[in-house]
This record gives sequence, structure tokens and C-alpha cells, in this order.
Amino acid sequence: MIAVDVAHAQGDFRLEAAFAGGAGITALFGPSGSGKSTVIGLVAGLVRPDRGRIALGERVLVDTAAGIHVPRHRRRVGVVFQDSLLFPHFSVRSNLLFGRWFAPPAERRVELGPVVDTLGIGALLGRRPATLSGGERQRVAIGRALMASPRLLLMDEPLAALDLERRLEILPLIERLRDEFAIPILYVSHAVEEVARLADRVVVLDRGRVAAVGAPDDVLKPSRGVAGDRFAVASVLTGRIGEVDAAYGLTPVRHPAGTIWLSGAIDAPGRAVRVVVRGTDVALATSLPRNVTIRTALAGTVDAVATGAGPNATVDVRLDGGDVLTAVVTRKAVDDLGLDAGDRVHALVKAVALDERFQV
Amino acid sequence: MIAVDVAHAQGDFRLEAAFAGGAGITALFGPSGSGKSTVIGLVAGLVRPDRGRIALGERVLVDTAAGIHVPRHRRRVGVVFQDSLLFPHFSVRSNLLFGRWFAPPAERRVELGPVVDTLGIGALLGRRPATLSGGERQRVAIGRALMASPRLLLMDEPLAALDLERRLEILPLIERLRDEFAIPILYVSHAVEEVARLADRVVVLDRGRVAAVGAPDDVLKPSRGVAGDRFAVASVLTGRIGEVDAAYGLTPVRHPAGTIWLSGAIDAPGRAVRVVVRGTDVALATSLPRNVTIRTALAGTVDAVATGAGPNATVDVRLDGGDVLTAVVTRKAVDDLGLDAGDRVHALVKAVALDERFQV
Amino acid sequence: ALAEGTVTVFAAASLKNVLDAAKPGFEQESGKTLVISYAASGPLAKQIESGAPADVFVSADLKWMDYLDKAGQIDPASRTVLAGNSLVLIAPVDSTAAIDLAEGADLAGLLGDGRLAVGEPKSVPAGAYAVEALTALGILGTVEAKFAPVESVRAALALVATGEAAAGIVYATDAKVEPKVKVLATFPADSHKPIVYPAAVTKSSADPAGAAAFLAYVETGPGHAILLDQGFTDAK
Amino acid sequence: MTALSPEAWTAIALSFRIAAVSTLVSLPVAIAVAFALSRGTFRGRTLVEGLVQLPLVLPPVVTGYVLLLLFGRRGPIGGFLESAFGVVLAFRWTGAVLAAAVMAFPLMVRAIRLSMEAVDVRLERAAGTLGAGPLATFALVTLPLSLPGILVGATLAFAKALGEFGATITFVSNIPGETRTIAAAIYTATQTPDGDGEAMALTLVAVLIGLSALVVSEWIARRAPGGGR
Amino acid sequence: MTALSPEAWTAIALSFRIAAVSTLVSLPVAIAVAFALSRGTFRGRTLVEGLVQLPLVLPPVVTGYVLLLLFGRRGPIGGFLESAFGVVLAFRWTGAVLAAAVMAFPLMVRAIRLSMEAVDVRLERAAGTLGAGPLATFALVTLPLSLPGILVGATLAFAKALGEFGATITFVSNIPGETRTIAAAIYTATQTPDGDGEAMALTLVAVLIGLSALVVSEWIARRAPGGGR
Ligand SMILES: Nc1ncnc2c1ncn2[C@@H]1O[C@H](COP(=O)(O)OP(=O)(O)OP(=O)(O)O)[C@@H](O)[C@H]1O
Ligand SMILES: Nc1ncnc2c1ncn2[C@@H]1O[C@H](COP(=O)(O)OP(=O)(O)OP(=O)(O)O)[C@@H](O)[C@H]1O
Ligand code: MOO
Ligand SMILES: [Mg+2]
Ligand SMILES: [Mg+2]
Repeated sequence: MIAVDVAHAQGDFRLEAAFAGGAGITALFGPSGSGKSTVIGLVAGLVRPDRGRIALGERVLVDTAAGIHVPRHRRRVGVVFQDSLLFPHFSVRSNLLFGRWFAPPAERRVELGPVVDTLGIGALLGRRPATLSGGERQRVAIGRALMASPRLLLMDEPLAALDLERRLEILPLIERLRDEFAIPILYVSHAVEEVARLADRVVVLDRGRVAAVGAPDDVLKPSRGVAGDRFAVASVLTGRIGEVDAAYGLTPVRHPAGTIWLSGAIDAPGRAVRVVVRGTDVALATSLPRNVTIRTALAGTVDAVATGAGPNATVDVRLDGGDVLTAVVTRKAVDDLGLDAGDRVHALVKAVALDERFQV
Repeated sequence: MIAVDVAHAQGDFRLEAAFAGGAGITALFGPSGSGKSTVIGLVAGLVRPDRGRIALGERVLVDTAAGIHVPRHRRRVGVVFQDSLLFPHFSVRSNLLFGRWFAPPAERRVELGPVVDTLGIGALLGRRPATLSGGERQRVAIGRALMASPRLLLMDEPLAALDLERRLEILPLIERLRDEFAIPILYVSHAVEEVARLADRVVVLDRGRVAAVGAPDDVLKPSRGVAGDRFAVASVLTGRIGEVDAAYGLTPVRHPAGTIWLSGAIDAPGRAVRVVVRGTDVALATSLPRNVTIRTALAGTVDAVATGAGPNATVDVRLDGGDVLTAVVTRKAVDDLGLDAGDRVHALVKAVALDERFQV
Repeated sequence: ALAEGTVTVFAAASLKNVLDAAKPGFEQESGKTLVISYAASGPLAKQIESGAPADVFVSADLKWMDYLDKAGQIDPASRTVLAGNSLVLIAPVDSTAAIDLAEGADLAGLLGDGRLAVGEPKSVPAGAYAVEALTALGILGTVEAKFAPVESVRAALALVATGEAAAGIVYATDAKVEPKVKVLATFPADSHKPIVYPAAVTKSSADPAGAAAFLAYVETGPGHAILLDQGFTDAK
Repeated sequence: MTALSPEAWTAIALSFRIAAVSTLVSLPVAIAVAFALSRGTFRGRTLVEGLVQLPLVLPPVVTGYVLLLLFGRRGPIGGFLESAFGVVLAFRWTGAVLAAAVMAFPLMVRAIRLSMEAVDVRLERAAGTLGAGPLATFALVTLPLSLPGILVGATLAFAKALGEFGATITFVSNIPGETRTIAAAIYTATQTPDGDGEAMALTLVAVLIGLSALVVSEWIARRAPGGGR
Repeated sequence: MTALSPEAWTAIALSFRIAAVSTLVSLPVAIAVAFALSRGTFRGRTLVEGLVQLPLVLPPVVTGYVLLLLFGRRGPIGGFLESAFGVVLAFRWTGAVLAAAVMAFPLMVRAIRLSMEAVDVRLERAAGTLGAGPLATFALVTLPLSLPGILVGATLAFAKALGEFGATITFVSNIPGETRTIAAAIYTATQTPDGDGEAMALTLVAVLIGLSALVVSEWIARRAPGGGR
């Protein structure tokens, strides 16, 4: 949906990035100062790139070679800025409705009610931005961008100032936008889990360059980048929702390698679902342990063991059925168990370690 | 060290909070709009409370009954604001040095070099705040507050805009301040892990009231509050560092219930250490499993099993030696294994799930 | 004329008292409305030159009347002189100084290190007369450096009234009404050109008859008495 | 106050009308010029700035003469306005409005521009991303956020229009009921022997009107959206 | 330019000196008053505001009379200044400086105040938490961030001082070499039937000086810390 290929210099910093984002959520990931906000600014039309091309589907937004630079008010790109930038002279309500006035009537797909409810800002509607708390401001900023019914949503760390609970309430709203209205989203975040669970595609920036692009489970492998943080390792498994275990409030996800138990009831039997599993949440066993509280055990074969000088190792397990699940374990454990490529193993995942609210 | 007992109204919001913080880090925790920044503002002297008393050790900062209100520039309280508030007309260097000029020479304990290095802002010293990225701004703001060598540090979500790597580099700096200079810190954060691992004491605010106060492991139990989020459940275990396993880069922490393996070498044999374990990272086994990558197994007795209508249960395990470790498991697992108070269990904790960088 | 039955007079500000006093009588006698615009003679002349709706121009000196005359803006036949004035030397009322304004008078000595308030000679008629008179008395050189030139006679009067200036040269009519000054002496009439207030009907006047009637009313009619009453002199 | 002559009351009413109309009429122009100067990067910018500032640098009488030359009945602009639209400024109260507006223009533009330059351009950019074009952004963001400067500009202009007399009397003379403002009346009174009493009374009135304008503008500033920040 | 008489050159030099000195001398006072008005909540605020605004509302000649009454040798303030410090303003260029400063004061205060009120008080509070007392906060935060208004105020005051003549001539007369400024010289020239040539030449000079001041202030604004935002 979105294709970016730009070069832009500001001060000593030089951005030179080319990537394409799909229909869903494309995450921009990378350390502070790597150029994430700059990319957002270029796509939104806040900054004119030195050279390059930005296209949204068929529509060319920027093409310096062809002299095209669609002005920002014609881009219909909603932006949630890193520092909210609410209009100080308008009430919260007017801030929210601002973009709606300018959206073509036929495209006003987002209504005030649900946005306000989901963001929990009903009590703030008559207030001025100056009297809001940090998190309240950020929620209003999200609402303001949504209310413009944009064709592309750019979100620059929209949830950083929010508590987990609130974050978990807002994420489904973002996902609904993506799904119901087919609005692609470019999403800047520092939170690995958020990225791993939300994004269809991750673009990793590092000092102005694209260090990696791909599906979250590919990109977030330590061998493939992301500053080697083991907490950033995650795998995505695809399965089908089974019949809810009503007595225990658990939902089974049927996977060729076994059943993945999700905490909470998801009443959508047969629906395909992606489950994101953090590498640190996986343990491996050479024989199926009994009498343990871990309910999910997936069968597979060790594909590769990657070790280095550090204490940890990543073990790629090709699950029965084809998905690859990566586990992060200590090197000592690999040696103790004598794990090697080709070994049959059981991958143990705690049901409670999976966040059902993040699943789709 | 810090004692707060205030009432203050702004708009419809009413803060009525009394709590005391100790020598280390006191976390202010609570949902968006619960009054955290307001408390920071009251302690810093930005806002005059309607009534109440705030004291820092022997020193009374505010006492409305006695008509005392120490002006903010005499409080020597360093603040990292939620929206950085750097001086736009000064370079980064001048911003950093601002507070130092005003600190009594004898109390200028913090030097520019180490602060700049730790925050990774050496390349930015000549720049203006307007040209900084969001995370860069926040790092400079942290440095500015530190450089004033304050007697109390107030930090309002200082790390929210930062990536994990950077965050993990800055945390030790904050801890050093706390320890070397004995500067108490009031720390606002939405990140449960950050709070659980940093804080000596947690104050939970909810709609302007103190909902809970206590040690992290007490307060963050779901039964005791914090919005019932299972990811917020954490326990703190105290042990002694043993001899590093150099070959594997692991550090054993000796605990009466068994050995806790930390990823990474911490060369401080004999030192007492606190290890924070998230409830969702703990699995329970009625017999010690073999052939599993989980290296840490702590022996103990089930103290209590708390179940509700939801799919999950929290199991408090009194470990041998006395510490309580809380595990979050599915209700189904509790039933399958027939867990009940008095049962002997092994608590399994993945070494890699513990973040050695957070340990003290 | 601004409107039917109106006579518009552009007059030097120093004649305000006189003309305002004459207004009701003239209006009653002629049945016309009298509108008077007071300002400095220079701007008034330039305004008439650029098409101002004036029927009558009354100047405080000859030069601006001549200016309009040369520009063909007035009816030369209607040109007349309404009144005259005399020039006096004044000092603050508490002053004990005395002087006889004869040739070579020691005005410089009277001033000491004080100043002599006068109208700016280039722009204010009274200033020009003062320079002329001092020249005639042969003492300009001794006092010129002590001038305090201002933009109107009234300002000169104020400087003396406040004691700021040791003395000043103003019209007799001005000195008469200011209790904080006293007249030390009157300049001999032959030490300067006659001080006159020339008047004329403008070329563009829509009511030359009404304009002429006004001039007559002030020059020889009931207005004349008012002039004399306020200290103006006959200009012959 | 009963001491004031009917003529004086006429002058007061006229002054008030001239000050109000000149302020209101020049405000939009001043806003446009201030915006162009604060955001535009066109050629000849400094020239425009200088031109705007001119009436401040020149003695008011000179400005009056320039107006007389340009806008007088026989001046190029004045002649055109009269023949094309039948608009006559010379010696009418409308001419006094023009004089007051021209004299106050530099003050207005400067104050408004100052506020406009203090508006965070990032807010304007945010409005753009929400679909607001340049005009809408100006009307909904830049303009309301420049309100302090607009109010100050208007108050200064109003006050200046009350006190203006040099340019006015030179351009449109001092005709009672048409162009004799309080300031001109005060001036005339000061030029008259025994006019001090009237001058003082009129001065008092001028001061009172000026103060009221100030109080009103402060009141608006406080009540305005974003005022009580 | 060679057409200008030596007297004219004297007037130009004098005007420049008077404008520069009056701007520099009144700037600190204007800054202090603007700060008091923008942050203070003292009684009689509106009174002070009105007083500051007064010279704008009154015809300049009236202001000149008031100065004469107050600061003349026999005036209460003038008498005190002379007996206590031997300072004489009457008929001196220093008096012209006072007149220019008083006339320009409302413009200066308003511009500076506008900028001061736009300074984010949260930055001042942040300075406070870093140990800066009220004075240091003012000097290091409020003042530099008000620079745009200070520059505009200074430019306006300088321009106004160049053009001021009504109050000056009434207060300190029009003494060549001492108090005859360009504005007074232009005025005098315009009051002479054949003075148009000289008036035009002097006007040109005044305009040039005014423009230079403008250009200099813009240059400072651009180069100043925080200028190029
Ligand atoms: N001037 C004001 N008028 C009315 N309400 C206000 C004002 N200032 C703050 N509030 C309200 O006070 C409450 C507490 O604000 P505070 O900034 O302390 O929240 P917080 O806990 O820091 O939240 P966050 O995590 O979102 O930053 C909020 O609900 C806010 O809307
Ligand atoms: N005007 C400027 N002059 C010089 N350097 C600039 C300017 N604007 C931005 N930069 C630099 O460009 C780099 C990229 O900034 P950007 O805001 O895109 O980073 P980011 O990835 O969003 O970081 P963060 O996570 O901290 O918000 C930063 O190093 C910043 O210092
Ligand atoms: O510019 Mo003036 O001297 O206030 O009329
Ligand atoms: Mg950023
Ligand atoms: Mg807050």
C-alpha cells in the first residue's frame, strides 16, 4: 500500500530509506534518533525530502524527480504525533471533530461516540488541552487522527504515555480501523511486544538506514538484527480457533504441532488466528514432562541452534506443519540436554504468557 | 525520606493523597489521569496544594497550616517532566549545565562527562532542542535534572519515549544516583516491569486516592489491586550471588529454595541481590521434570491458590527459606494437577526470562 | 461650501476666539451656517490649493496669502486685511526685569543665561516678526543664540508662563489673556512689517457672495468690535 | 462634563467613530500584511516592511501632506477614486479615517506579526495533516492563536487614532462635525488664548475613552478561547 | 545629499543620537514595566497600563505641555532633578530624549509584553526546579525568549523617536544643534512656502535611517539564539 524511497538530510543526520508497507500495520522500529519520526514527517508531508518518491497505493504523494509534492492537506493521512500537538484554543471535542469537517462527507466513516468510548475521554470533551494529563492528551490526539477518517494512519509512539490496561483497550480500536476500513497504518513503537503482536511487517531503522524489513518473526530474530535483544525475539504461529473450553475460560488454537491454549474465551470457532510467542516464553523438553502447569506443548524438530559467546542461545524449532518457533534458552541448557539440529523436541509455552488481547 | 499528605482540587479532579517514600526509589503507579503528575508538581513546588504538608527528611517543604511554602528554586528537587520542557534558546550543553550553576559548589556531585556518556548524547551537545528526536529530548531532560545534583529526583515517565536498549543503559545511572549519592527518587511509570524491578516502594494512585502502598511484590499482587492485570504480578526474591559459571556466562543466585540462574556474569560473589520474577514467568511442577531447558527450580509449599471466574489462578508458593513466589497459571492447570495449599511444588523459572540488567 | 447655505472659512488658529465669537451674529444676520476650520496657515493654504471646499481663507501672515494668490486660488479683488496685532516682550509674572525696547536695548542682559521663547521664525509668523524687530533694534546678534523657537505662539507663551524661558516674544492678544506672564514692553510698530491678518474669497467658492458678506461682517461690521475687544488692532 | 460645549460633544462622537471605523477597517488589511510578512518569503519583503513602518518615522504632518498629495481631489489616487467610484476622502470624515488608519498601521502590523510569529508552526502542520488547507489553517489555527497580538494591535490603533492629529489636520483640515476630532479640538484649544480649560476637559475625555478601550480589550483577551492560559 | 545644508546634517546627527539614546535608556524601563504588567497581579495594574498608554491617546503637543509642567525647571520633577542632581532637561537634547522616550514608551511596553506573555510559563517553572530564583529565571529564560518583542519594541521606539516632533518641540523647543531634530526640521520646512525641496531631502534621510534600523533589527532577530525557529 505504501511505498517509500527517500533520501533526506537534516544537520549531520542523513536518512536514506526504501521500504514498502502492506495493507495492515507496518511497524517502524529502531533506536532513538534512528529516523522514525523523520519518516513519518516525510510521509505526512511535513518535510519535503531532498529526493525520492512516496506512493500510497496508486497515488503518488511525492516524486521529486517529477516535481510532485502533494500538499499535506490533500494527503488524507492521519498523524498521531509524538508530542500530541493538540490545538490549545479548542476544546477536546473541537479537537476531535477538526479533521471530520475537512473529510469528504462520503468518507466520514468514523463516528465520535465509539472513538470517545474506546479512548475513555467522554468526561474530557468540554476541557481544554492544557488541563489534560499526559496520557489523556495522547488519547485525544489518537482520537483526533482517527476522526479524520484518513486513508493512511501514521502513529508516532501513540501509546508510550499510557498504562497497559488503557493500551490494551486502544489496540483493538486501531486493529478495527485497519480491518473494517482497510486503513493501512505506519506505526512507530519502542515496545517490542506491541510491535511483534500488532505488526504485519516490521521496518527496522538504524542511523537513517533500513537495517531490516520483513514479518515480525523474521525481523525480530536476534540473528537478524534488532540490536540483539533477546526480549525482541518472537515467532508467529498460525492456527485455527477451536471450541472454547467454557468451564475454564480457555480457547484452544489448533495447530498441526499441537494445541495452543489461550487464556480467555474467543468465540469464533474455525477462524484463522495468529499467535505471537516471545522466544523467552518458550522452554524446550526432549521428553514430554508430566505434572507441570504448562498446558501447551508443541511437537517439532530442531532446525538450528545458534550460540555465540554470550550466555544465551536461540533454537529454531520447525514445528510439525511447517511454522518455525524460536526459543531463547541458555547455552548451558542446550549443552545439558545435548540439543542439536534434527532432535525431536516439545516446545512448552505457558498459556498465561500469551496475551489473548493481542491476538487477532 | 519524603512524606506527602495533601489535598488539592483542579477542575473536577480531586487529589487526596498521603504516603511516605523511603531512601530508595518510590514508584508512583496508576492509570492515566490518576494524579501522578499532579503529585510530582506538588512536591516540586509547581503547584500549591489547597492544604497539606510535604516534607523531605527533616525539611518541611510545604505546610499550609503553618503557612510554609518553600519556593521551588530552594527545594533542590530535580524534575524530569513528562514533556521534557528543555530551554529552546539554549544548546543541549547549556541545558545540561543550567542547574549546575545554581547548585551550591559543595553539592555539585554530578559531572557532565559520565552523564553525557551514559545518556549517549555526546554528539548532541552543540545542538538546539528543536532539532532533537523525541527520545533524544527526553535523555537530555534526564541529564539536565541529574546535573543539578538534586536532593530528591522526581521523574515523570522519563523512559517512556526510549527503546529498551537505551532504557536498560539509563536505569543503572538512576540506580547509581540513588545509591552513591543517596538521592531518593519519586518515579512515575506505566511499565510494570520497570516499577517492579526498580522500586523499593510502590504507591498506587487511582482517581486521586492512594489505592495501595507497599513493597512492589506486595502491591503488585492482583488480589491487592493494580487493575487485576496478571502481567503486573511479580515477586521479589532475595538471595546471594555465587561464583559465576564462566563457561556459560551464567550467574547463580543462592536461595534457600534452590539456585536461581541469571543470564550474564555478575562478578560480585557474596553480594545480596533482589530478583524480580513475573508471575507469568513461573510454572509449577509437582515433580521435578528432567530433560527441560528450564534451569531454575525452586522448592516450596503451596500457600494459597486464588481462583475466580476467570481462566487464571494465582498460586502463592512459600519457598523454602520464607520468600513467597506467586505464579500465575491457568485454572485448568490447577485442577489438572490438583494443586492445593500444603502441596510441595517446584517452581520453574526460565533463566532467560529474568533480565539480569534489572537486578541489583 | 460644504453644503447649501453654508460658508466655510479656513482660518489661522490664532483667530479662533474672535471668529468663534463672531459666528452667532453672522449666522443670524445672513441666515447662513458658518463652518470654520482652524489650523496653521501653511496647511490650510496647501489644502485650498488641493481643492478644499473653503469659501474664505484667513491667514496669519502675508506669505501664505501671497502663495495662494500666486497660485490663482483666491479672488484677488476680494483680498483684504481683517485686523492687525502688535508684538510684545513678555516675562514670567514674578519677573522684576524692566527694559525699554529702543535701539540697542540690553535684551541679552535681561535674559542672562535664560532663553527667549519665540515662534520658529521659518514657520511661525510671530517668530518672523520677532526676528525682524530684533534686527531693526540691532540686537538680533546678541540674543539669537538664546532663542527657544517653538511651533506656535501659544507654545512660546507656555514656556514663559512656566518660567522655563526668561522672556518671550508674542502677540499682544496672547499676552493679554495669560495671567502668568506680564508684558515688559511693546516693540515699536516701525520695527517690523505691520502684523496683519489677510483674508480673501477663494476661487473655488460656490458662494462668493456669502463669503464676501462674512468678510465684510468681520472687517467693518459687528465683528470688528469683537476684534478690538480682544486686543487686535485696526489694520487700516 | 456639562462644561463641554455641544461642539466638543460632536468632536468626541466623531473621534470615537473615526477611531472605531479606522481600527475595524484596517484590521483585516493589517492581519493580511502581518501574515504575509511573517510567513511569506517573497521578494521585496523588506521594502514592504519599510513602507509599513514609514508613517512612524515621518513627522505626522509630512504623512498628512503625502496623503493630501495622493488622496486629495486633485491627487492621482483621490482623483481616480472620485471619478471611478464617486468616493471622496478629502475633507470628509472618511479621510480622517484613512489618516488615522495609515498612522496606526505600523503599530497594528507589528503587534499582530509578533503574535503570529510566536504561533507554533507545528500546530499549523498538524491542521494540514487533518485536511485543513492553507486558508482553513489560517482561519482556524493561526488567526485565533494570534488573538493577543490582534487585540493589542487593535487597542494601539484605536488609541493612536484618538490621539492622531498631525496627519489628520494636514490632510482633511479641522472642519467641525466632519473632521474635527478630539485631538484636533484639543490642539485648536491649546492654540487659543484662554483655551486651557477646554483643552483639559477634552484631554480628560480622550484619556477616558482610551482607558475604556484598554479595559475592553483586556476583558476580551481574558475571555477569549485560550485566553486564560 | 550634498544638497543638504550643514544645519541639516547637524539635525540628522542629533536625531540619530536622540533616537538611539532614548531607545537604549527606555528599554530597561520598558522591559521592567512589561514584566510587571504581564506577570504581576498587583493593585492598580489597570492604572499603570492606562498611564503607559497615555502618550498614545493624547495629541503630542499635549504630552509636550505635560512634560513641560512636570519636568520644566519649575515643575515638581524638573525642579527636584535640578536641585538634587543638577540635571537639567529643559532646552537640552536630554529633554528631547525624554520626550521621545515618553512618546515611544507605549509601543515598546506593548510589544515586549506581548512576547513575554507568549513565553511558556512551564519553562520558567522548569528553571525554578533547577534552582534558578525569580531574577535568574527572568534573566535566563523570560528575557531571552522575549527577544522578538524586545527587538520589535526597540525598532518601533527608534522609528517613533525619529518621527516625533510635537511633544519634543513643545517641551524643549527647536534649538539648532541642541534640540532641532530631523522631524522638527522637516516640519519647519513644510511650513515655508518654498521649503518643499528641503523637506523632501530630509524626509528621504529619515526614511533611510528608519529602514536601516529595521534591517538591523531583523538581522539581530535572525542571528539571535532561538531566532531561526
Ligand atoms: N487545570 C485542570 N483543570 C481540570 N482538571 C485538571 C487540570 N489539570 C489536571 N486535571 C486533571 O487532573 C487529573 C490528574 O492529572 P495528572 O496529570 O496528575 O494525571 P497523571 O496521573 O499524571 O496521568 P498521565 O499518566 O495520563 O500523565 C487528570 O484527570 C486531569 O484531567
Ligand atoms: N533540524 C535538525 N538538525 C539536525 N539534526 C536533526 C534535525 N532534526 C532531526 N535531527 C536528527 O535526526 C535524527 C532522526 O530524528 P528522528 O526524530 O527521526 O528520530 P526518531 O527515530 O524518531 O527518534 P526517537 O525515537 O528518539 O523519537 C536524530 O538524530 C535527530 O537528532
Ligand atoms: O505620530 Mo504623532 O507625533 O503621535 O501624531
Ligand atoms: Mg521520534
Ligand atoms: Mg502525567
